[in-house]
Amino acid sequence: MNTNDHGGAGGSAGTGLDTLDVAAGQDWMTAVAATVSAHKDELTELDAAIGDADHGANLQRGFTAVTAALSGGFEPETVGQLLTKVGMTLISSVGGASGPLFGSAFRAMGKQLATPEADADQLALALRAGLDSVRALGAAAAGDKTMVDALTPAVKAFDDAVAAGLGLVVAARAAADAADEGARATVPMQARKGRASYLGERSIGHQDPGATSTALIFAALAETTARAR
Amino acid sequence: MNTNDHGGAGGSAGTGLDTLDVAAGQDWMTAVAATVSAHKDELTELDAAIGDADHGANLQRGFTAVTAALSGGFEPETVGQLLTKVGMTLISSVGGASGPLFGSAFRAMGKQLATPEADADQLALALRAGLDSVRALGAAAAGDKTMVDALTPAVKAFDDAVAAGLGLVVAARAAADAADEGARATVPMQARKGRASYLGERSIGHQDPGATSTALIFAALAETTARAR
Amino acid sequence: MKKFLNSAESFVADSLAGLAAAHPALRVQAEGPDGPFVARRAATQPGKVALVSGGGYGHEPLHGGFVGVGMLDAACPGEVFTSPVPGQILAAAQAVDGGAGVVFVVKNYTGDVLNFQMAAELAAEDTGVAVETVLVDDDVAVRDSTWTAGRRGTGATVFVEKIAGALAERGESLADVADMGRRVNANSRSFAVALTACTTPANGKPGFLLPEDEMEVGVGIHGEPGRSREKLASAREVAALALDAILAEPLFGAQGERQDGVEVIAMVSGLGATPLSELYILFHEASRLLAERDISIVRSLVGNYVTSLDMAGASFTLCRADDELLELWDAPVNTPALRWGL
Amino acid sequence: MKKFLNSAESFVADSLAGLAAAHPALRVQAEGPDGPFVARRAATQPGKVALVSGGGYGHEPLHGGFVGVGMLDAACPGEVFTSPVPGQILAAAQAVDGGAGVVFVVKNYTGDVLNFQMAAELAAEDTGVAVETVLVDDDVAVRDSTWTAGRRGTGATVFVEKIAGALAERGESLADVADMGRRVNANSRSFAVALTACTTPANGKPGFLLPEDEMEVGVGIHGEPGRSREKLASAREVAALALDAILAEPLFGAQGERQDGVEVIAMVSGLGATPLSELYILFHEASRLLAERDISIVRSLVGNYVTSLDMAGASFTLCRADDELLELWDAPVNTPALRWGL
Ligand SMILES: Nc1ncnc2c1ncn2[C@@H]1O[C@H](COP(=O)(O)OP(=O)(O)O)[C@@H](O)[C@H]1O
Ligand SMILES: Nc1ncnc2c1ncn2[C@@H]1O[C@H](COP(=O)(O)OP(=O)(O)O)[C@@H](O)[C@H]1O
Ligand SMILES: [Mg+2]
Ligand SMILES: [Mg+2]
Ligand SMILES: [Mg+2]
Ligand SMILES: [Mg+2]
Repeated sequence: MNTNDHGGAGGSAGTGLDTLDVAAGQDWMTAVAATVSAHKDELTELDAAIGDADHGANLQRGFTAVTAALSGGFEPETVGQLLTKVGMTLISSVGGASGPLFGSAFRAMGKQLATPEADADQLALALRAGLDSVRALGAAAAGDKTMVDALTPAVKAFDDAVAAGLGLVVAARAAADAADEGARATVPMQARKGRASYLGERSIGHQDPGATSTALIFAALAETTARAR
Repeated sequence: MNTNDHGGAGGSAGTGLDTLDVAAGQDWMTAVAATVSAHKDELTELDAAIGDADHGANLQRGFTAVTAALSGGFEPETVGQLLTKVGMTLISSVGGASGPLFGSAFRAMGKQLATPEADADQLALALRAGLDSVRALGAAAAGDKTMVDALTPAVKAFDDAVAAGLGLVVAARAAADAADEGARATVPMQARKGRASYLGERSIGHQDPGATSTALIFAALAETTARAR
Repeated sequence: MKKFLNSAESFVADSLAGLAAAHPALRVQAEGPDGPFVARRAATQPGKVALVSGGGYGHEPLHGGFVGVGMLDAACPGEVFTSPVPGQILAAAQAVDGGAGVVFVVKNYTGDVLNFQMAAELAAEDTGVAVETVLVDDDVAVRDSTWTAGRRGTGATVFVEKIAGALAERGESLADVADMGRRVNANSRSFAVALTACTTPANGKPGFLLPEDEMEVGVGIHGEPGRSREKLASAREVAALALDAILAEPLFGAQGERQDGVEVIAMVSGLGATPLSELYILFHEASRLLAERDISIVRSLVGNYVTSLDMAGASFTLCRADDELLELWDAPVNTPALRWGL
Repeated sequence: MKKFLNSAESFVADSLAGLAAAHPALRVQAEGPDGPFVARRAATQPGKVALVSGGGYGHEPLHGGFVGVGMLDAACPGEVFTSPVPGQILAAAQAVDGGAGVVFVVKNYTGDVLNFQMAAELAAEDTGVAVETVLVDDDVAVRDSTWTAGRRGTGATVFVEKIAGALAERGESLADVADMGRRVNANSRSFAVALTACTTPANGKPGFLLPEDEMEVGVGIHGEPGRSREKLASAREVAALALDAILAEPLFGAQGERQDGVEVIAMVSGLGATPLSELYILFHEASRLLAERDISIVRSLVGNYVTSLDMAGASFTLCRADDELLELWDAPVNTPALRWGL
């Protein structure tokens, strides 16, 4: 599955966002909810092959809950409050492995962003914190065939782009591409974490569902930031 | 299914048996065991369509037991003893509806044949007694789509041939043909007795397994009597 | 055929050996002139009426799983879907008779009826064992008439065995225990729906083929097709279909009217391959529908009680209850498949 | 998809409603910020340690069917094959805490582990409820290593819940009840074989396709394929395969040697669509194989206890027993799926 089907959006630095404010953060979540719904069956099928066929339903349930939580009169003042709410909502609605993992990633990001408007540097730090929290919680290393294999290169690509002064739009695009590549790179891996690890060698040859949904989340970020407001 | 595939044996009055003695009775049972085994799957499939898919296995188990019972040092002095033994063995090994019904048919025949050698007239009476006992036990009338629909015309054809002085071979052949025709005539009937009755109208269009096996038993009798000793 | 077995021939014997290994309180008389049958290991209390049931194999836990204190004294399994033979039934009856006689609980199938009838005749002729027979015929999917084999016996068998078994345990007479069994049967009705056919070990393939979007309505427990084939429906519709058929019986009061005061014991039994999660969904729908008519479910069973090999499907059984039946229902029972109070 | 359901979305809620309707001694807290969870209707005796378990739905009767006197105090069902969420677990723990603390019985799956861990953290931070966690990881089909997610928790869960539950009922301390749970887990090993895949309501089609003549060996209870795919084998061979894997564990004594004096509680559980008749055949074979090694089965369960929706298959679980464990095993229990002495 090519998770980069984000429909246009070149990402040339000139047209998109320089920062992620609360409204853009909400747009990002709306985009995630949409792409997760659109890819629900594909995520489920990936999970059916090496897991328990619920990843699509899990994330759809989670981001539907997120959409509801963000729309119901909730008016966060900072991006951090927004993302913390996203994390809490995922934790309280998804279940499974991905609920706590994605949930704590968003919570960890939220903690870093006590600002109404996050610039690329702040986002880079936040993404790094998100990755760290997934690794701390799930204890997966790179190459274990989990979401970490999409998250790690995505965060690095974002970092590198920001360090090179390329700005949010390019960084987000680079992260999305790296996440997608990372997800596809899980195909030949033998799983060492999560349910797929039970299959031993039989996990080889399948793309990890959590890495795939991670790439969707980054694709949605790239799409959101690239869009002119 | 054409149950008349008795393999040759013209049945011209000259070549076969005039009477059924104990040895011929044993031959008959051997022939029944063989034809039931050969048609086991067909009987099962007929029973699968409107019953419970066990008629083939039931009769194979029963006539295997009969073969064993007749071979193990059992030396009946009369045809009656032989057929009574057959009936008892069927009752004690078949189960289901067909076990008691076929079993009591043979027992009732046995009661009539206290002779080492039964002629066609005696056999006619015995067959009639067999039919009566099936009807008494199972309470099925002609047209109810049961073994009675093969047994009734078979007994009548046997009777008629004997009354016309045509002898055992011709009578047995006539009975076999009538049984087969009776079995095939069950196809358009709606069952009123046995498991097939549960299907109501859906029992129409299928041949009754018990009528079919009844025809096999008569075919084996025709074959046995037609054979020159 | 996808089954755990060693051979079709040894299916019943191997399975009974497993029952024996798992339940030390039962003894399994092996196949042979006197078997097979399953009986309580402890001898029947002198003076206690014994209950003997049986039927073709493939309906587990019925009947072997209902042998034990408070329920059956013995069960006679036949081959798969084939009734037991008279000798086997007689042997079981003789083995468990405690001098007060034996009640045969017989599901109304020609084979079972004839074989138990012959066993009863043998008992009367050759032994001193007094026998009374209770026929179970609760399946309303079968259109009954005096000209046919009558309704099938299915789920009500569990109720008959439990309640008559409890009465026997109290030391009541042969006639009273049998009458109680008949009363429970008269108070009970069933209806079943199948999503797949079952496969007998001997046949090795499903008895019929059912498309992905169809179900068989009004099936029995021997793999035969039902009264009709219908489009697959929701759990709610399936429950409605079954309960409508059952509640059409005058036993449960005038149709369409609210039935204040009618109490039932309700069972939703899987047919073998339907998981408990789905049975609970059906039970939920059934309980809603009954509540709408003010019929109260006062006791219930949800699980695999009367099955049809590996058929996916479920049966619904209602038994109209009263205080006496409920007291007997609640009496202690200790069998592999039904146990409480002990 | 051939299932009795109203919709994939309402599968769990409808099924829990059925559980509630069928078992008046249980109360089902509906879905919402504090649910769903299943608890005993009666409040926890003050001073009694409470046991809370849970996990994805689809394993019925596990866990809701094991709530009741002598076993669990509450069970938290997640969506099908999806672990429950921390808030739900915390709500259950708070509801059943009797002041003596709560033992979480958690099957070792990343999702369950993380969600129960978060609930335990919340309990420590926000409430006065003391929590101890018992991880169940008995499935020897998973090659364990420090680098992986470890073995799965399957059949041993029933043993842990029963035996630790009995100890809790005696008023023992939180630490002791948790330790007992850990000891039972350490003493238990499982192995399962599937003949078909299962179908989740949300997915609507089988997780994998298995040819008529093949089986999946070493499967878990979430529809994932097993360690290997093999030619369909006889019941005897299947039992041998499973027991060889289990008995290779040093826990059951040196391999290949006769194990005089080793006593086990043995369970053969269906995975959902396998009929009891076949489970007994497997149990028969297992008991023969154990007898050959002089390992005695001193207690047993044969039936559907830990299932995987509508998967055809069976799991084998052995728990090495001693007098203390057996005494606790025999202690009274009254739950929908396990009941004796009450
Ligand atoms: N220990 C872990 N660390 C990081 N990610 C993990 C870990 N375990 C599982 N995952 C991720 O979670 C995904 C599965 O999520 P999901 O299907 O929603 O949960 P579950 O496995 O409980 O059914 C996997 O594809 C993998 O990417
Ligand atoms: N009441 C009856 N009278 C006569 N024959 C009957 C009656 N009921 C059933 N049968 C015969 O028995 C046959 C079925 O035998 P079998 O399959 O061996 O037993 P079961 O129906 O118990 O499985 C039917 O095809 C029918 O011919
Ligand atoms: Mg999953
Ligand atoms: Mg039949
Ligand atoms: Mg039969
Ligand atoms: Mg899951």
